[in-house]
Amino acid sequence: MIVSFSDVVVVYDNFPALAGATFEISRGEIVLLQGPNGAGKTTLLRTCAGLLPIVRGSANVLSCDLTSDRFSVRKKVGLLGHANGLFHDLTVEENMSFWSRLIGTSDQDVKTAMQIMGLSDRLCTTRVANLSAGQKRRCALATLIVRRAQLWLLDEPHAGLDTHGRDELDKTLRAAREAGATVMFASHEIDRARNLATRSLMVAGGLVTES
Amino acid sequence: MKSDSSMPVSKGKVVTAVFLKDVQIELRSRVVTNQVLPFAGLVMVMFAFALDNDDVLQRVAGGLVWLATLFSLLIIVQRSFAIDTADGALDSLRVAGIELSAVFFGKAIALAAKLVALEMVLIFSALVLYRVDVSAIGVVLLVTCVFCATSGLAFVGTLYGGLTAGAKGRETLLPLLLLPVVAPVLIAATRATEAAFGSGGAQTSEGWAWIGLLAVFAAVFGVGGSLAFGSLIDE
Amino acid sequence: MSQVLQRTSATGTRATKVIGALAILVMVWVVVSGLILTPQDVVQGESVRIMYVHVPSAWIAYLAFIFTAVASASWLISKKHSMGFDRFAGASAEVGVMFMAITLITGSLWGRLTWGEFWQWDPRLTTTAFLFVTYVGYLAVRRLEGSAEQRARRSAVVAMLAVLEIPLVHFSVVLWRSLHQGATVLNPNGDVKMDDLMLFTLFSGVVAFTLVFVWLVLHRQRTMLLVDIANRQGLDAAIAARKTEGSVR
Amino acid sequence: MKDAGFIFGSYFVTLGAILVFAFVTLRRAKESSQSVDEKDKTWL
Repeated sequence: MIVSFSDVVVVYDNFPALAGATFEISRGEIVLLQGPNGAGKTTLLRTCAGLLPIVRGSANVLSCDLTSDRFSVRKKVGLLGHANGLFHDLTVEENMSFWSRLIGTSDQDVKTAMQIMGLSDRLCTTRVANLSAGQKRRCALATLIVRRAQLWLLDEPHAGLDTHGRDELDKTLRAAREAGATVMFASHEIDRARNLATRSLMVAGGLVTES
Repeated sequence: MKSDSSMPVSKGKVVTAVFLKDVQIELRSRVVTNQVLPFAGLVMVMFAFALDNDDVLQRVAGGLVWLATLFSLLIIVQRSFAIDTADGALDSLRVAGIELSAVFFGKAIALAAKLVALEMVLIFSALVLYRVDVSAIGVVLLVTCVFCATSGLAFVGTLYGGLTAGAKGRETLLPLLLLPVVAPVLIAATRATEAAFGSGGAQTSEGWAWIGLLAVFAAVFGVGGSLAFGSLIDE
Repeated sequence: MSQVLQRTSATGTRATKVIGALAILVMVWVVVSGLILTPQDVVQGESVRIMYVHVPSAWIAYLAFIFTAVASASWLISKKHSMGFDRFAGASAEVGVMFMAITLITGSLWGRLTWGEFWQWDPRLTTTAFLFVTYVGYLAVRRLEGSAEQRARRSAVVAMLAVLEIPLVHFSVVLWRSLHQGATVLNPNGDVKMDDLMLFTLFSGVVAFTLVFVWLVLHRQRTMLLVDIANRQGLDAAIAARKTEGSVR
Repeated sequence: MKDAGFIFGSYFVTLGAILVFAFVTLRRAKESSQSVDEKDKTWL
């Protein structure tokens, strides 16, 4: 199992965002998280990334026990949250080279990732602050691609992208799966997401059920 | 595409990357040069208005330089962490499993660079506005003092800036935490600068004891900060 | 009857009641002896009476901060990260800040009488003032949002940083004052010639304040535990509510 | 007594601060103890 949660409770200031989530995901799956706003999808993804402490229950992600150690899992996962994690005063290129320097990827990988996400030469020298929401999203996805994570965690990756961008994203996720990665993503683009996913989970009221 | 994680990155590379990123953002956004620097300069001029006496100004010039530096420090530190929290970049750093002590040093060095630039202008304006003279040996003392004091301020500023980053009410919490801690720097740097300026008949040689204190301060908070920063940012 | 009493019992026990009663008793003795029975000082006159509350509160404040530091270190070092350490550190710091405030106020009143000034830039005074502000900051950090675990780690680290900071502040102030000629501060309690009753009253003051400290910390610590438990119980209810929210759909 | 204001003032401040602190602590304890089970109060 790549991810296995058992009765996991995660709280924000005494509000149980996850109220006993139990599910399992095996290697090579592309899992869609469906559910209304405030159901706990974002919390679920952030918990998988080792960002949130688990109050009760047990969780294991990529053979790291999250209850005892939330830190070692982080190098193995890639998370795209609601925020893009970009520096708005820097250009696209500078953002990319910052993250690639931190992670130690080659320039070639960076170039490929930017091509995949359709970040043209003109955009590369544009400040992130001057990009449209969709272009920022593409840039954030490009930084994620160079991570080469074993588990991809994407919070509404389709939001803000145009049709072409969404197609490229889906292609990228399928390619990552081919390469042995596992994907979890939340999306409200139900038709597209169903098409992409190999399985879908229903998240509601901090609980996870098969759907 | 292999799904294995990439090669481990050395700590030095992370420090450099974070440092360059912070400096690059400053060069691009010019917040320190266009906003903090004028603010600090204005403080110096306002002091001159308030004290309105050449002798007094000469006497307290060193203290005013460092007081203006401390006020600016608060603004620069807040700005330095605002760029990391604005779009969740700090979260991304955490998820990427980057060693946070390296981030600490990278940010601290960048902060030090900004502070040095600021202090140069402040000291220069003290020389002009408050009519202070410095001897050759005084310049050596002054440079050493700026170096040691700035390192200490940068370490402490980064440490407490990280603690308050993203917290509610950080604008007021940061001064409350930071100002008592930097009191030794204010005292020591002021005395050393006064010795260099020869304010109130102070001898240059009186300044070196204070340099020692500044160096100890920088060393203590450099080590303490690299140990504590991670657990303050990433609970 | 006893059941009703049992239900309303909060943080008090027989032990705290005994400690409380003793504290009141000794405190009354300190007030009576300090204000009436003890003689005037040869040099200071009546103003020496402030010593019987000032000196013990200073001692207890310093003691409280030492406890906070030790408890914080224990929390960080211990494998289990027992929350008891964290609560003790917090309770001790709260009481310590109160005693330090008392110290500063009574000290400046006493200073006004002996030095003619409310405040002197004496190293000990200055360090004490910085200590006070530092621990006010510590308490502010404790109130930051986050889980109990986060609060414990953050505040323990901040308490450790305070331990680093205080000697530096003290040393810099000592060095600063020693280079300044002129303002030499006479040590208020150094040149008091104390007879047996005065010594005994001062000693009683330390005992009384220690009892007060123990009583306050016990209650405060237990209150913190109660709040944690109440939060945990609230969490059970909240989880149940959250679950039904899911099944409605 | 000479300087009575200062001396009584310092005693008043001291005792007053302690009493206020004790009172607030007890009241908070009473408030938060209502929702907690007796068996969780390990000190009883």
